[in-house]
Parts: sequence; C-alpha cells; structure tokens
Amino acid sequence: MISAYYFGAISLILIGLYAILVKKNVLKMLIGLSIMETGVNLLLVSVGYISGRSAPILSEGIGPNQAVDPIPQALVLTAIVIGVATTAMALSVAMIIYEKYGTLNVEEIRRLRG
Amino acid sequence: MIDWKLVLEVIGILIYATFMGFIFMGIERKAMARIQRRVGPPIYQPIIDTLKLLGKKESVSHGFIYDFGPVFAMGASIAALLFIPIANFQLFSSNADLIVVAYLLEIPMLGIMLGAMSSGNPYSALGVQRGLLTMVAMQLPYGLALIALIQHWGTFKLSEIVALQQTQGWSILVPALFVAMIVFDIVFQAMLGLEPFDIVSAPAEISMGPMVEYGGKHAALLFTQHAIQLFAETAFFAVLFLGGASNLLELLIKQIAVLFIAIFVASIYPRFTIDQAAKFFWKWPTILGIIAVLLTV
Amino acid sequence: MNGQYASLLIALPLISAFFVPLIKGLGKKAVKYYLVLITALQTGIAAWVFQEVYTTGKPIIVMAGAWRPPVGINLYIGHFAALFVLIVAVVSFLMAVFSIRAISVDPIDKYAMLFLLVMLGATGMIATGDIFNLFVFMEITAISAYALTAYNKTGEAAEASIKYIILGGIGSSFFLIGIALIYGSLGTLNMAQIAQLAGGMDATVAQVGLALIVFGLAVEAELFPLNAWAPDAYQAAPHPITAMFSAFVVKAGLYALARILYLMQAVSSWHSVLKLLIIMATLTVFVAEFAALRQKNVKRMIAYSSIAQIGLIGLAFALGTQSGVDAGVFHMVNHAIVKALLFLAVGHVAVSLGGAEMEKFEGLGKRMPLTAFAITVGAIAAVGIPLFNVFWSKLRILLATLGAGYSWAAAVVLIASVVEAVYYFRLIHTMWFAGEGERISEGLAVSLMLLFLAALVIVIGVYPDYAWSIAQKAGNDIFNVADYIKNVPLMGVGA
Amino acid sequence: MINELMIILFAPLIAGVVAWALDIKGIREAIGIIGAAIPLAYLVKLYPTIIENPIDYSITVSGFTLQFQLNTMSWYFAAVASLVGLAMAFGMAVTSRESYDWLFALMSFTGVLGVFLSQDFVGFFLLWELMTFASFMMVLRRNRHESLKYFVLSVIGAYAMLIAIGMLYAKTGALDFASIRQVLYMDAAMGTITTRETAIIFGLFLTAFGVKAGAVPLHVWAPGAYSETDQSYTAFFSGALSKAGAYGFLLLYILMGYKLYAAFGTFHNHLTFAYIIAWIGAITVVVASFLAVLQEDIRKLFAYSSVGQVGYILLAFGLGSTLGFAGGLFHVLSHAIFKGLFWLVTAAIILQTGKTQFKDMGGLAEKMPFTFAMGLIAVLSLAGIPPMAGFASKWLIYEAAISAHMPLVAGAIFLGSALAFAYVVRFLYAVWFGQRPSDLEDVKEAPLPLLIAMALLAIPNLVFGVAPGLVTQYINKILGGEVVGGDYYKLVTPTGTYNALLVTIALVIGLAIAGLVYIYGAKTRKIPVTNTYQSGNPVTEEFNLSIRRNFYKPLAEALEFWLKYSWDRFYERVAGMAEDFADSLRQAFYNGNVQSYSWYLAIVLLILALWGVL
Repeated sequence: MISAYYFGAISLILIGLYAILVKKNVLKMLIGLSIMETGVNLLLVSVGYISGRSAPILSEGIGPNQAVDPIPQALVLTAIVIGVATTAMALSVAMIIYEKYGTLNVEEIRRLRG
Repeated sequence: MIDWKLVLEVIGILIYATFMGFIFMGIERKAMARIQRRVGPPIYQPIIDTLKLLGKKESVSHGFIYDFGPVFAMGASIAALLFIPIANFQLFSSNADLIVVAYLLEIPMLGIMLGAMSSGNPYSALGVQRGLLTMVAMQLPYGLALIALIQHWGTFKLSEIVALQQTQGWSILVPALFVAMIVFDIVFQAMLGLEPFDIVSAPAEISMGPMVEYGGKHAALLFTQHAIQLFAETAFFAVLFLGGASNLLELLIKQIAVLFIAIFVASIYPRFTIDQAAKFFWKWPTILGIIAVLLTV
Repeated sequence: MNGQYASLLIALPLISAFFVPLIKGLGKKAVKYYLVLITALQTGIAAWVFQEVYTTGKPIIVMAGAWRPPVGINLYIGHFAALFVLIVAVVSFLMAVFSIRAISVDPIDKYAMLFLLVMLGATGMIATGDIFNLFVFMEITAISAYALTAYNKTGEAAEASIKYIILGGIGSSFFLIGIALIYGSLGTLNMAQIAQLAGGMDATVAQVGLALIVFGLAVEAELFPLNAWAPDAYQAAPHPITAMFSAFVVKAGLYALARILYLMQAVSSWHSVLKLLIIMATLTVFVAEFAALRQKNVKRMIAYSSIAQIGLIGLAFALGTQSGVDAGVFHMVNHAIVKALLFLAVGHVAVSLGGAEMEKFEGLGKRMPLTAFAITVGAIAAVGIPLFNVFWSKLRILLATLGAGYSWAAAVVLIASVVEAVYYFRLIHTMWFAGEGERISEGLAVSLMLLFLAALVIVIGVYPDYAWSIAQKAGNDIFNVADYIKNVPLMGVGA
Repeated sequence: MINELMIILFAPLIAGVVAWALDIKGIREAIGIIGAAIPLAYLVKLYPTIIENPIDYSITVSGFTLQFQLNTMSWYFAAVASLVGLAMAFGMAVTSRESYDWLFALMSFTGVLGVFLSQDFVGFFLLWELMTFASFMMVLRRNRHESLKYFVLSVIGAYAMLIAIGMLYAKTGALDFASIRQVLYMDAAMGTITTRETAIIFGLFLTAFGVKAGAVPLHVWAPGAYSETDQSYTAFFSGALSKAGAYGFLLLYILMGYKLYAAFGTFHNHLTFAYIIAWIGAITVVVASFLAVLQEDIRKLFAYSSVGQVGYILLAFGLGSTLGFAGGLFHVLSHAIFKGLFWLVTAAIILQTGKTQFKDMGGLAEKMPFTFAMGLIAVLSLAGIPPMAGFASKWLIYEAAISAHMPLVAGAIFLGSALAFAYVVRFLYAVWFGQRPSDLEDVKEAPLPLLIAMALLAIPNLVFGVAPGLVTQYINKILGGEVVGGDYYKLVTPTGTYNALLVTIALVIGLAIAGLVYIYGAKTRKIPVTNTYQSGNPVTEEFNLSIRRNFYKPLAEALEFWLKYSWDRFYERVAGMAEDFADSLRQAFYNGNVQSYSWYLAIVLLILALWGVL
C-alpha cells in the first residue's frame, strides 16, 4: 500500500523542516514552513488514492466504486486554506519585524529571552 | 508529726559539718604551708577569721541581689549537705539520688555568681566568667564518672550505693570505677577551686575573683558556705568511691585522706589558663571517662 | 430549548465576529461593549448547557446538518466539555470587561473579531467529536492567537508571534500527518469510532500516528522541549489575551491531548507513550519553575508558573489512572481561576503603572491595595497553601502520582513547588513590605472582578466538595471511553 | 451543637480573621485574647471526659475524611500549646502593632492545635502546612531572607512528609492513623513493604519532623526565624510549634514503631531507629548549646537554646523506654513554660529598651524588677535548679538515659545542661547586672498585659517544680501504666527517687539559717553599684568596665577548630548554586532564537523516531 507518493510527500516535509532548521532568514523559514505544509497535504491526498480509479466527481460514467476516496480531498481543501491563512499571517508579522528590528536574521531577533 | 530525732540529727550534723569544714580549711592552709616549708596559721584560723568578719561594725551592700547571693549560696550548700548520707545518719538522703545531690552541689555556684554580678566590679565579672567556664569544662567528665558509677551499681540512690559498697567492697576496687575515681578526683580539684584549677578566684590575677567585693558579714557567709561545701564534697567523694562510713570517725579519716590528695596535687601544679583548662578537661578526663563508662555498660 | 441550541455555542461567536465591522461604524466604545454583550450571552448559554448536562447527567450530542456520525461531524458536550465551555465563556467575559480598559491600540474591531475567534476555537476544540474538526478548530485558535500576540505591533510582540507561528506551524503539520495516518488505517475521523477500531490497527502505524498526534498537541499544550514559544507569547500578548491563553487556550490543547490519548487506549504502545509524556510533563514543571526563579518581569514570571502548572496537569493526565485524570481536571479548574486572577491583576498593574517589571510592584500594597491583595491570594493559592483551592488539587495529583508508583516524578514536582514558593513569596514581600507610594484609584470593574475571583479561590479552598464532585464527573467523562462510545449514536457504516 | 473539637480547633482562626478584618486598636486585642483563651477553657472543661474515653469527630472535605480525636496524649500537647498561646495573646496585646500579626499568629495556633488533634494524614498535612505558612508570614514581614530560609526548609520537610504519606497510601491504601497502624502492624510480619522502602519512609518522616523540631542538620532556620518576628509570638513559635516536631516523632513510634523494629531490628539491644533519634537529639543538644553560649544577640541566644532544649525531648523519645517517653513528655511541658517565659522577658526588654545586642544592655535589674524576677525564675528552671519544673523533667531524662544503658547520650545531657547554665547566667549578667549604659536610664517596667503573660507562665514553673507528681500522674495515664511512681511531691523510678517538696523544704531551711546569720550580722550600708571601683566619681561611657561583649571569648578560642564549619553557610551555598543553576538553565534553554527552538522540536521528533524503533 506504500506508494511512491508517500516518499514524495515525506521528502517534501523533510525539505521544509530542513529549511526551517538551517536557514537564518525568517522569510526562508516561512517558505520552508509552507513547503512542509504542502508536503503534508500531498500525504493527506495520497492516503485516499486508490490506484486505477478516477477523480471523485460523480457523473454518469463514474459511480462510488470507480472514484477515489473523496474525504481526504475535502480535508486537503481545508488544510490548504489554513496553510494560506497561516502564511499570510506570518508574512505580515515578518513585515513588522523588519520594520522594528531592521533585520530578518533570526540570530538578531532575540529581545525576548531568558 | 515532725520526728524530733531527725531535727536534732540535722542540727547536730550541721554544726559538726560547719566546724569540720573550717578545720578542713585550716588543714588545707596548714598543709600547703608545711609543704612550702613555712609554719602556716593554726588549724582553727578560719574560724577566727569568720568570727572577726561577723563582728565587723557595718558591711557594704549593693542592693538586694548582692545580699541575696551569699545567703542563697549558703542555703543551697546546707540543703545539699542534708541529702548526703553522713556515716550512719541518713537525714533526708532516702528522698533524693545522685543526680539531685550533684545538682544541689552546683547551686551555690549560682548564688555566688548572683552576688558577684550584682556587685558591678569588673574583676568579679571576670571571676563569674571563669567560674562558668570551669563548670562547663568539668561537667562532661564529671557526668561520665557519675554515669560509670551508676551503671556499675545499677542504682541512683546514695544509700543503696553505700550499702552495696559495704557488702561488695569499695568502688575503687572495681577497675573501671578506679578510672572513674581518677576522673572524679581531677574534677574534684576544680570543684574545690584548688591550685591547677583555681582560675575562678585566682588571687594574683583577679584578686579573689567573685569574692573581691565582699567584706564583713557577706564574706563570713561565703566562708561558712565554703566550709560546708568542702565538707559536703569530701563526704560525697567518700560516699561514692570509698564505701561511705559506718561512723563519723571513719568518714572523717576518709575525708581527710581525700583532702590530702587534693592538697598535694594543688601544691605542685601551677595554674591553668581558662581555655587550656577547657581543652585539658575535654581531652584526658573525658577519654578516661568514656573508657570507664564503656567498661561498665 | 432542547439540546440543539447547544450548537449556538459555536454559531454565536462566529456570526457576531462577522458583525463586528458593522458595529465599528458606531464608534470604538460600541465595539468594546458589543464584545462584552456577546461574551455575556455566550456565558448565559454555556451556563444553561452546564446546568442541563449536570442535571440530566446525559451528554448533549449535536449533529451538524442532522447527519448522524460517523458521516456527519458531531459535537459531544459531555460533563467535561460543559464545564470547560462555561470556564471559557466566563473567562472571556471577564477579559472582555478588562479589555475595555486595557486595550488602547487602535484597530479595536480587529481585536474584537480575533477575541471572538479565539473563544470560538477553544470552545470548538473542547466540544468537537471529530479529530479533523478538532484540527480545524485548533488552527482557528492558533491563527487568531498568532494575530493577537502580534496585536501590540511592537518589536517584541512581532518576535513572539513569529516564534509562535513557526513552532505552532510545525506542530500542527505533524498533527495533520498523524490524522492522515489514522484516517488511512481506520477510514474514519469520528473519535468514538476511532476508539472502537483502535485495537485493530497494525502496531507500527498506530504507534507512529499516536506519537505524531501527541507531538502536535504537545506543542500546543506547552510540554517541556516544545514550550519555548510560550513565555515570549505570554509576555508580549496584550494583558487580557495572556489571561485567556493561560486560562483556557492552552488547556484546550491539553484536553485534546488527553481525549485522544485515552481514546487510543487499545493501541499496543500506549503505555510507553504515557511514560514519555510523564517524563516530558515532569521536566516541564521542573524547567519552568526554575526558569521563573530570577525573573525581572513579573508577567513573564507568572507565565512560567502557568506553564509549570500546566505541566503538572499534563503529568496528572499521563498517569493513566482514574484518580490521576480526576485530579488533573480539578487542577485545570483551579488553575484557570488562579491564573485568570493573577494575569488580570498583573495586567491591571501594568495598565495603571505602565509596565510589569518587578520595580513597579514595590510598595504595591500601599498604592493599589486591592490588586496587591488579589495577587497575594493568587500567589498563595498557586503555591498550594491549605485553605486555598490549588492545595486540594495538587494534593490529589501528588497522591495519584505516588499511587501510580512514580515517586521520582512526585519528588521532582515537589522540589519545583518549593522553588515556586520562593519566587512567589519574594513577590509578596516586594509588594507589601518594601517601597513606598501613595494610594491611586483602581478601576471599579476590575476591582469587582478581582474580588470575585479571589472569593472564588477562597470558597473552593475552604469548601472544595462541590468543585471536586464536578471534577470527578468531568474526569470520568474523559477516562471512561466505553460510555463515550455508547453515547455517540454511530450509524454502524464504515470501511 | 457544633462539636467542642471544632470550637477548640477553629476558635483562634476565626478570632484572628475577625481581629484582622475589624482592625480597631482596642477591640482587636480583646478578640485576639478571647480567641486564644477559648481552646484552653474548653480543654479544661473536657478534661474529666477524656480521662475515661477519647472524643472523636470527623468531617469529609473533597472526598477526604478528616478525623479528629481528643485523647489523653493530644489533650496534653493541646493544653501545653493553649497555655503558651494564651500567654502569647496577652504579650501580643502589647507588642504587636498590626492586625496582620494577629491573623497569622492565631492561624498558626489553629494549625498547631489541628496537628495535635488530627487522626489522619490529610488533616495532619493540611494543618501542618497551615501552621508552617502562618508562622512564615509572621517572619516575612520583618526579614525576607530569614523567612524564606525558614519557609524553604519547612516546606521541604512538609513535602518529604507528603511523599512518605503518598508511599504509605500507595502501600496500605489508607490515610487515617488507625488503619495505617493496623496494616503496618500486620505487615511487619509479611513484609510487603521492603526494608528499603521502610527506610525511605522513615528517612522522609525524620526530615519532616526534624526540620520542625530543629534537629541539628536542619536547625539553621531557627535563629533567624525566632529572632525576626514579634517576640511575644516567638514564645508561641518556639514554645508550641517546635512541639509539633516532637509530637511527630511520637507519632512515628505509634504508627510505625513495630514495623521499624521488624525492619531494622536492634543495635546491641536498642531499637536501631530509636538509637538514631536519640543520637540526633544528643548532637542537637550539644551543638545548639555550644552555639547558644557564643551568641551576641539575645534573641539568637534563646533561639539556639530552644533548639537545644527540643534536642532533649528528641533524645528522651529516642531512648525507646517508657521512662524516656515520660521524661520527654514532661520536658515538652517544662520547655514550653520556661522558654515561653524567656521569650516574653525578651519581648519586654526589647519593647522597653529597643536594644537586642548584649553589648547595649546592662543594669536593668533596678529598672524592671518584676521582669527580672520572672527572668530569674526562668533562669532557675532552664538551668535545672532543683525546685523548678525544668529540673524535674531533666532529672527524669537523666534517669531514663542512664537506665537505658546509653551512657554517651547521658554524657551529652550533662554537657548540654552545663552549657545551658552558662548561657543562662550570661543572659543574667549581660542584661540585668553590671554597668547600665546612659541611654537606658529612663527605662520603665513592661506594660501590664505582658506582666500578666509572664506570670501566667511563671506560676506553672514553680507549681510543677515543687509538685512534679501532678504532671507525672497524668503522663502515666498517657503511657497507660505506672511509669513514674510516687505521689504529688515525690517521683519514684525503678532506680532513683526525687522528693521535690523535701528539697524545697531543705532549701528553705538553709536559706533561713543563712538569713539568720545575715540578720544578726552588722547592719549594712547601701552603696550604688557604680562607685565600687571608681572610688565615687561617676563611671563614664567610654570607660566601659563590663565584659558583656563576647563574654565567652576563651570558649570560642577553645572551640575555634569546630566553629569553622557551619551548616548555615553550607545551606546558603547550596541555595546559591541552585539559583545559579536555574539561571544558567534558563539562559541556555530559552535563548530567544526561534531556530534553536525549532531544533528542540526536531530533537523530540528524532527521539520519537528512535524510540519507535527501539
């Protein structure tokens, strides 16, 4: 049942994680975050995939047995919307940081500590 | 209901003890003198001194506590005496045991100090300090010696100890108690305030220490107290270690023997300073005391 | 008024959130009072639901769109949910009243909307019976929390918010992966059905799925290595929001963690997950308490103390015994009250004296005696002194921990609470016995609220029976999964 | 009708809250005193009933049933605490200026009564914590550092007890004393609780009660806590609260005695666990007494002396023989009365002179005669001079120690009581006699309520001194058996007798004779103290002729090898290290960098992954 898509999804997640852990620039970290979210969404969709079946749009030719499992796709829709909202929120906060700190380097954004 | 026989005995013993106490002080002075090859005053000299002091026209007082001190000291000595079995007269000794008598013998110290402190004289304050320190120093070995004794005989009551010693032989015959006797003897030296430990009233340094302010009848009171104390302590020593006595004469001989040991030691040794005394007491006598105690447990 | 009106709990904040821009036209003051009105309404409904559930004893099941589970999403308002929805509503109401005075930064309508969304999210997380729905509500809460943290538009607020976003983002992504795995193997999203089928999953997928879900929720529930964002978020957020954070936002995450944990009891590696959680919870208590020891900023200090107490609740839940869960719920209730009281009071001081540094608190007893008294009651209660409410729940938790055999965990928690006593009493000493100052006027509304909360603390402390019985029913609701499954009318269809 | 036990227990707390709330000068004191008097009144009223059978009462709070019982032993401890509490209330009427003091003093009073009366561990722990908290708040007002030191140590003790309670609860499934005793009694044979666990539980209880009683390694809080609070409250603090620690040790015997015996056996025919307690007591007596002698501050001196005296009680309980218990229980009473009296005398001195160091005081005997008389009674009692209660209890402890074949422990008592004598006379000299500093010329006698308080505690010293039988008869009832024979005036033990009345009569005879000799001597001329050695001209300030300051310098020199080590400095270093560790931990972990925070998440993921594989 482990199909190729899982490896794709997991590698995307790891790339995203790598970006967050290594890149010093906040924007790059946010990009990493959204890559990870896409990876998760891919995983979510591939969970519902049944090979050899078509998209779950019921029309005359395609019944419940010919279509793939529709629920994960519904979930992914919500997840994508949430991803977008989070990224938009993050970018607006990043703008405030740049305005106030004058830098986006993660090392320097450390006023709140200890 | 007062049994008159006991009252008579008490009065008789008190007079006898005071008289013998003065004689002991006389002997002490006389023996010291003879050792230093001088003639020394007659044995009854202390009695004359006390009577002279009592005869003085007026004496100085510094307030109520100053007077209360010597009175309390003498009273305590008398009380202590009443609880020691003097030869065949039991007096009150059946009502108290070793620990009570040991504490009663220490109350006069408090009386003298009360008087000395209230006199406000710095020398007397120094005397009080030294008296307290000596007492603190000697208390541990003193306690250990008493504990060894009690553990061996298994009882606290003086009368029973005397009875046991009559039957089973004096305590000094028992090896462990002999060690205890040595410890007790060193402590005894300090209790009497004789030479190596007479730091309390070191004549040269702080001129008679606590007694410096005393004169007239206060001094007389203190002299009589010292006499009774001397008699009581020697009797205590005799009762504990030398098997008490069936009659007064035998007790007297033992008391004088004990006194002479103390005098001989006193006339040889120079005076300790107070912290040397403390260190000394907590070294040798305490070790000996612990040995005696462990042997008898 | 049958059970269906309970869905208003979710609907009301949502609808009123979208009406806010209209109210904005009437002026800034109107928005604030509107907020107070809505939260008051929400409290009314929540109180009615609480009374309904606790008298009838049966949970209220609300089915979205009348679809019966597992096809439709259902709200399961059992004893715990009823209790905690009421707490969410009450604390939101109090903070709404406090916001009137505390919030001066201009886009007040945005604040009102986000405030309602946070309340909605928390209520949703507690009430939902479907794990994806749980994820959605968690994201709603999270995003509005990110926005509210950055609301003050200062450098620190933005920094705190970015930290919260990145860590929260990672956490929720892994949570979603966990859901994907569980959906993949069980084919259902409804919690009751998952509980039924959990035994059948194959071991590795179950273990990885459970671990990832627990990891995702642990980030939200501030367990040890994952709670680095929490102190900054608490410190930088506006004062009413910090109180809401500690009173219920984090607790909703903790509840979700506990709910899923106990649902997946049948999973083979359940006990090793519990052991891991116990270690993390104990470390949370230990690190947070020691971190609070030499704090200069009182708000950050109380944030650490709140994290530690939440770690303690996490420990109670992770014990896996009925007494542990009951104690944990009781501590949740007490902690919500005490921390709401403390953050409200500290916020009030920060608002009136301009800042929450320790110097501002010197001689507070003379300048703001009522607030100082409130902080003292809160601090003494938080330390766990008898005749105050937290004592009973802390005692219960420790007895449960020792009962479950984790004496080392109890020892660590107790050492940590000694440290907690030290820094709280240092604060009390600075307030009452150091420093000078003449008395300044304290707002009537805030004072009333402080007195109400302080009175609540002492009343529960002196007579804890009623609170304990509620906590027991709520604890049973989480622990006893069998009757959770029985209550949910499953249609019996499924992969 | 509310049960009497509840009235006894909560009267002080309610009075304290009302006094704090009302906060009107006159009424506050009245309520406080009434609140403190109610327990004593009820206890006296209930005395006849508890002789036959104990009174029980239980309430259920949040699922726990708190049981309270007034039996002979709890009545004894409660009566001692109430007596000292009443004296404290009278004292505080004068010395305390804040309603804050009343609230917490009376709260700790309720705490201590609760500790003595409760029959189950939840109630015991709850009231123990309440007592600790209330007494801590009394000290917090005046000195933050000392109070925190006190609170941290006693809270560590309390939490150690909580862990022990938890472990017992886990093993026996019960929380109330009766069933725990039953289960442990039977368990001694089966041994479901392993020796190691019993050792841990015993160690934890030892720390808990050791902290409260002030046993040596844990006594560091005592000097600071006792001196940094309203002095008349300290009378109660050291008179009654330290007894809670001693009561704890008794509890240890009652609950786990047989189990501990079974677990640890005997060490040349002494119960091993009792032997440990005895030696803790002995070391406490010696160390605390030596420290007390070298103190320069009057409050510190009495604080260390309290620690030493409680050491006597622990020592007595540690002997394990019934005579030891009798001596310990008697000493609980005598310590409460003479130490309470000492603290009230200190309160009077500090109230009138405002001085606390010995070097500033002196020559107060004429200025404050009544306080001096009370001080003298307390001195005689503490030093153990025969006609006083102090001697009777100390005598019993001697008897018990030596007849229990613990010679070295008995030696420690001898040394301890000598040191007690030394520091008590030092107190007499430094405060009452010698050269009076010029600024103390206008000192007046202490106000009336304080004098009443002192009298309240002085009378029992004399009464129980001359008639110790009153106390020992009651103690026999507690221990259930003819432990100490003899009638009201005579104590008879298997190995010794002490007739208190006869000793008093002998002293009176002696004083009479000496008095006669004194009166028939010449008349005396009163001369003021100052012109004894200055031949009349006034003694000026800078020509200080008193050795009040470091009175025992030689002793300090003799001991300076030992004085290098101090538990206090050790604990301060440990606390400092803990705080630095906390600081470094915080700096390291919360370093503010989002990246490192993400690394923490990644590490946890790694652990999950590895752990999954393991």
